[in-house]
Amino acid sequence: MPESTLATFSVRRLEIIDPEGNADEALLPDLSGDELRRLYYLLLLTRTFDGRALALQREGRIGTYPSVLGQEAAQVGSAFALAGGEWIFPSFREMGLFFTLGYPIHQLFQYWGGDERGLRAPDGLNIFPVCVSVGTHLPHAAGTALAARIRGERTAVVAYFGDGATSKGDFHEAFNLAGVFRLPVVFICQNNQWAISVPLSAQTASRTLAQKALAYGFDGIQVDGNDLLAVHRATREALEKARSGGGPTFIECLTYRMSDHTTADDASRYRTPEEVAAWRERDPLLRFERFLAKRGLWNEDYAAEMKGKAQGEIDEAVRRFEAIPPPAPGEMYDFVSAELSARQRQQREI
Amino acid sequence: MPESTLATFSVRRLEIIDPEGNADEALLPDLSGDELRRLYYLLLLTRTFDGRALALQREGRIGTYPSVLGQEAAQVGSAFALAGGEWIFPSFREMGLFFTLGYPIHQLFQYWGGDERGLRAPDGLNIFPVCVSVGTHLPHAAGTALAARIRGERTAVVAYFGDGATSKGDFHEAFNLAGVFRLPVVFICQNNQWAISVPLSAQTASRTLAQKALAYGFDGIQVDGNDLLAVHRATREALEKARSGGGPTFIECLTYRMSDHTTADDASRYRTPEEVAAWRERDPLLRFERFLAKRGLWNEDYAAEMKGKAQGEIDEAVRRFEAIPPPAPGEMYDFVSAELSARQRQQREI
Amino acid sequence: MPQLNMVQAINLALREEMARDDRVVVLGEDVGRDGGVFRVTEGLFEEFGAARVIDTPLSESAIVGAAVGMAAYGLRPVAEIQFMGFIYAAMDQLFAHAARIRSRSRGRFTAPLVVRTPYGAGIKAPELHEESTEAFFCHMPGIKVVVPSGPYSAKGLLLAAIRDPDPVLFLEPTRLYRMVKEEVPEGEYTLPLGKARIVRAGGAVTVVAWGSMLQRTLKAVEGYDAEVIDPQTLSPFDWETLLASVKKTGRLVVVHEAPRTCGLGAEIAATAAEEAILHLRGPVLRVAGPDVPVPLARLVDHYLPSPERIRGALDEVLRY
Amino acid sequence: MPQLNMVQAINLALREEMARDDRVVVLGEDVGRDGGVFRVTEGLFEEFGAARVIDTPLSESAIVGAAVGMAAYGLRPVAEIQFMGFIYAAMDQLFAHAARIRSRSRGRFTAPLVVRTPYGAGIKAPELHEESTEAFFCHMPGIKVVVPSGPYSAKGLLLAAIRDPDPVLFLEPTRLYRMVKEEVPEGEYTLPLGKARIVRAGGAVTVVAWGSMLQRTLKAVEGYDAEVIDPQTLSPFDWETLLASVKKTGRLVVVHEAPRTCGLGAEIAATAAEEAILHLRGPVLRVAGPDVPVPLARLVDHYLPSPERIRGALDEVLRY
Ligand SMILES: Cc1ncc(C[n+]2csc(CCOP(=O)(O)OP(=O)(O)O)c2C)c(N)n1
Ligand SMILES: Cc1ncc(C[n+]2csc(CCOP(=O)(O)OP(=O)(O)O)c2C)c(N)n1
Ligand SMILES: [Mg+2]
Ligand SMILES: [Mg+2]
Repeated sequence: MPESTLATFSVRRLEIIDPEGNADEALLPDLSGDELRRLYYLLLLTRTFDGRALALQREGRIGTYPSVLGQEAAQVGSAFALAGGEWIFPSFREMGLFFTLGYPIHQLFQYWGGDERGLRAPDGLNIFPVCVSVGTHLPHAAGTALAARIRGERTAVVAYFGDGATSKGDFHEAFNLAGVFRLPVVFICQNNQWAISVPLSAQTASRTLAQKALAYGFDGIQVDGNDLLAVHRATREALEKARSGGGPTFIECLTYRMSDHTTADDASRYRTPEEVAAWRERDPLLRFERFLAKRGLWNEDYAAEMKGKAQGEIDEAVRRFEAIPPPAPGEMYDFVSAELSARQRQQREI
Repeated sequence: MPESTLATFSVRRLEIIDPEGNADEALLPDLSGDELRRLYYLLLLTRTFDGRALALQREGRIGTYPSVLGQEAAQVGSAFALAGGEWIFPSFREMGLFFTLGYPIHQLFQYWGGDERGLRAPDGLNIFPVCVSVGTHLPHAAGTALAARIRGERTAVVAYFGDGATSKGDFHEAFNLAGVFRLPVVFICQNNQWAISVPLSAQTASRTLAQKALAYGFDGIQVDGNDLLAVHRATREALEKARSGGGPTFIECLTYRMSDHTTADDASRYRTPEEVAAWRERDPLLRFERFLAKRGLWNEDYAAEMKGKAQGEIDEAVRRFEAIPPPAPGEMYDFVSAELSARQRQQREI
Repeated sequence: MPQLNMVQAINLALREEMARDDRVVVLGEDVGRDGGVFRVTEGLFEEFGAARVIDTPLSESAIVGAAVGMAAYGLRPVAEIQFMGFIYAAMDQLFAHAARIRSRSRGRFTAPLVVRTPYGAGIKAPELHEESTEAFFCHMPGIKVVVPSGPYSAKGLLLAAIRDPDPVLFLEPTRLYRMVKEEVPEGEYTLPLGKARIVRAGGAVTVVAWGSMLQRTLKAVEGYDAEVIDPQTLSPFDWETLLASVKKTGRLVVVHEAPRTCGLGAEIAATAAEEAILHLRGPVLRVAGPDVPVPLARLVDHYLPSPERIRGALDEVLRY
Repeated sequence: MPQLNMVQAINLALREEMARDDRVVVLGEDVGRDGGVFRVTEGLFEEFGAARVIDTPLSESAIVGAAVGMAAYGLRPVAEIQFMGFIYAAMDQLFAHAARIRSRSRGRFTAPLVVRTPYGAGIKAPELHEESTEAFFCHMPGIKVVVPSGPYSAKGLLLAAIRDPDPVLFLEPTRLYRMVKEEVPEGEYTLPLGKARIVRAGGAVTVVAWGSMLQRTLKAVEGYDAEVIDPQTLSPFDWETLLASVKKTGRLVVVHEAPRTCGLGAEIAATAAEEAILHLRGPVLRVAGPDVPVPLARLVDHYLPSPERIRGALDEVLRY
């Protein structure tokens, strides 16, 4: 057979809640009413934080800030699947992830306020610091998973990143490593279709991002990233597979960055208001509300109550953030190394 | 449709001559008897050079040398498809490519003898110098193709590399660039199944290398790399596609490194004699001889004559190589920059 | 003559050079429709089109690597790395390839390319947005390193860099982007690479500073009999100008924001200690960043050499 | 005590440390079944198995990046980069991550890892196989740089490097791998990082050299009243030992094979010019590689500092 087909592949897509809030019952993850309401609250919390952070930035009380508007479901839905004990590698636009994990909210304000002390994760929570250098944290995720394997521990590893990150060499090297060693990593890409001003079509000619996993010998799946339950289900399955030795999974959450890239950006320079408006229709929070409403778990009063609660929690975090005394100049020497050199000690004294 | 198949893909494989030398006539490239005999001679020349280089290395007359034994068909077959005018980016194990292009043979001895002057390509032949840093030349190929596009020139670009190179970040970034801009590049991988001591299965979990192209939105094809005509046909088609705006192609030539990695290596440390013996059966030169014989283009006498001729050409190249006066110490300053700095000029004078 | 800030001056240089020479192309992340995150390439996409103002995928190594291929082919690529902290991924392409292709090919292929990148601290940005690791690149034979210190020199030096037959790393002091305006002539003028500029003449001490530290140094030296040198090109360095000044003043202070150890200040001090020691009356002092990663906004003012520290060094060296 | 060459000494150190501490793992290209292209990891795969002696794909950035993750998780990875010329692809991981994770996470995560790599010229190998760019890494706060100059120190320093709580770049002078044998004790001993060694006492001139240049320097100084210092750790440098010697001898010569400009010699000379100038009787001289890419075999002997050039510098500085 001189010309033959060597191999065929396909890429799946998962959706559970449609834009009207109707769910595919067969695919519904097994979540209680309380859990569903908790998820709703986490979406609200994330959105409330986001709005407040934008306001604080405008007032000069924090620095440049990357809004997560529109991506809350991808973050909260996936993070809610974590069982605890995982090692987590965020990029820089995952506030919803941090909240779902119980990361102290005031520390995020602190970090975006230009104080690195905000990045010290609470003991017991293995989340790496925000990684600004796009995609470069992915090898850490692979290495950590390899370490867990070597130690014979069933730790799973989760890494978050954007569509832009898929173009980096480190994405490739990390995915390849994960494939070769069948590592327990769940790679979660929030494909928000933009990397600053670069649209997905200029980032890659690949039809989907999910299919990139084929190059590394493991599965990729695309989920509707504005469908919290689809994200959740896919993450949970990928985590189970990881823990049971099934190797890595790549989950592409197709979503949309509804805001500017950061407060330093003006997205109207490079995309149309129509495009943004179309995606506002597909707001993941709205969709989840419709879904909850259909199940009798949501009404306007309840929403108002929860919004108030989220507001209160964020207010409190802002108060705590603003009460933190500024770092002392000497603190920039702390943690450079376990022990300072004689020269560094001398520099600190000046 | 909550769970759906988004996309399906397949990877093709091409073979034309079978191990006994029988050809699939429908797929035979359109090559004259003279051309086929020229191809045979180029295979012989490459193999003769290779043997001589190994001998010279043992005698200390050149330095470390990477044998091409077993990969001649992949190199000669692809290079013979070049029309002239292409830009070519070799890695370090492509002697057959250089000979097919008419690169002065003594210069290759010179280069492997530790004299960088051997890397100056003749004017008019756009072949980049040997690239030892694995995979890092692929972005140059993409950039050159982009430049040709910008200039509105129909130049095609060809890049050679090994299976090991597919793990490098630069492979990924270059492939992605080629995909996004639909660049006229033919990426030719000699998958000789080893990267020094690392077998393909430890290099990637991907079933084929060819399928890696799917991640970048263009076609990958696997060819039998020991089948000169399959390689030739695939390269010719890819070049035509490149020139006519069809974008990049990735050709995986499945072959085998019959020798040690280099003269500094001892492959018996990490692979079995049985494996090597099995591949010796599939020797590309042997296969091409059988094919030619079936077409009445080859017999033992002809082979002896051609071997003698190749021997003579290589002898002559060795003579030329050894007659080259050693570089003057000052030559290490030449070509660092168009103009030396005052400090460099001073250093050269000492 | 128009009063321009540095962003505008660089933009003007690019626009004029692209109009003059159709081999000049711009590539990088967000340099196209967006006009660059600092607006340095604003309007170029509209004027020269997508073929010459190229938004690339997010791939620093490929940006530089592609520029090597483009330059070898005959173009004059001007690549942007969005912040200096992301250039480390392209070190291999810069050092193993851009800096060496002329040498490896024995002159057959060359890399007349420019890599522009915002550099330096004090803009209240996240990690890796405030790096100043110029010393790495000054240790790479085959590549030039240029730092303008104002709008006028930015334009003249950039034009020279684009026309240079070899790769040039062009470091743009981010803090200065919009800080000062200067008269910047339209039309072409180049400032020669490898030539320092004596910004202020003086007799008692030579002070060398570049980028955003030059401004600060000029303020700090007020009232001192200090000669201030702006190297403009960090590699190759203009040793002639430096040594002539040091031989005259007998004292040398170097100011830079990069961490002290193995910063470019070391090379400057070492060269003085090697070639002008008999003229030195006192120690060669370096006022530099400490040996720590650049801290975030809340501490960065304590990281950067302050005017007080610069004056402290002057006072100390003037004691001899 | 066994007489070992440096390859054997490093191998012994790895083997002993892996036996002592099951957190120690080795990773890199060809480090497993093949035992490394220089046989430095020979036998480890057989002894400790594929889980702890890991052949990686050909991905330098991921090798270092994975080591960061492994170290943070609690292992003590010893990563090999096959030649120093391939470490440039991992600069980003080394500098933006390994060197900073302690700082970025405010001490919550650390990177106790070692990156070993053969370095230095004179082994008649292809391009990028003979680099000596130690100065890059000495300019990176948060990472240590160690260079052994013989089998004995190789073992003691490597053990210290593996046990160090922070990342260490361990540069192995390839030319010395099999050049000399020394008595290397079995069982554990460590040489402290950050401590130089006075290899030869003397009164008239201080000479600093490391790696394969140390051997050459020791031969060159025969007949001179020279004090020779082997820094052993290049970063952090043992300034105390250096300055004490310079203050005693009043003269300083630095020998290194890296290109002169912005090499580590610059930092050493600058520190002397800053902190010991009043004790210096003459110029601080650097005998270094020229500012060119390392040439291939036919010219490399002209690239490396020769004994004659070292003696020339001694003669010159002793004139003062
Ligand atoms: C390596 C690197 N290059 C460039 C940048 C500048 N930059 C910050 S975010 C960004 C786009 C990232 O896009 P994506 O990965 O899709 O994430 P998103 O911003 O959409 O969340 C760029 C180019 C960076 N932070 N890191
Ligand atoms: C970036 C880089 N890392 C490591 C090496 C050392 N090295 C030389 S060849 C080689 C294996 C290359 O394998 P492959 O790409 O399959 O090419 P092959 O040798 O089989 O022709 C390695 C690891 C190198 N030259 N470049
Ligand atoms: Mg994005
Ligand atoms: Mg191979």
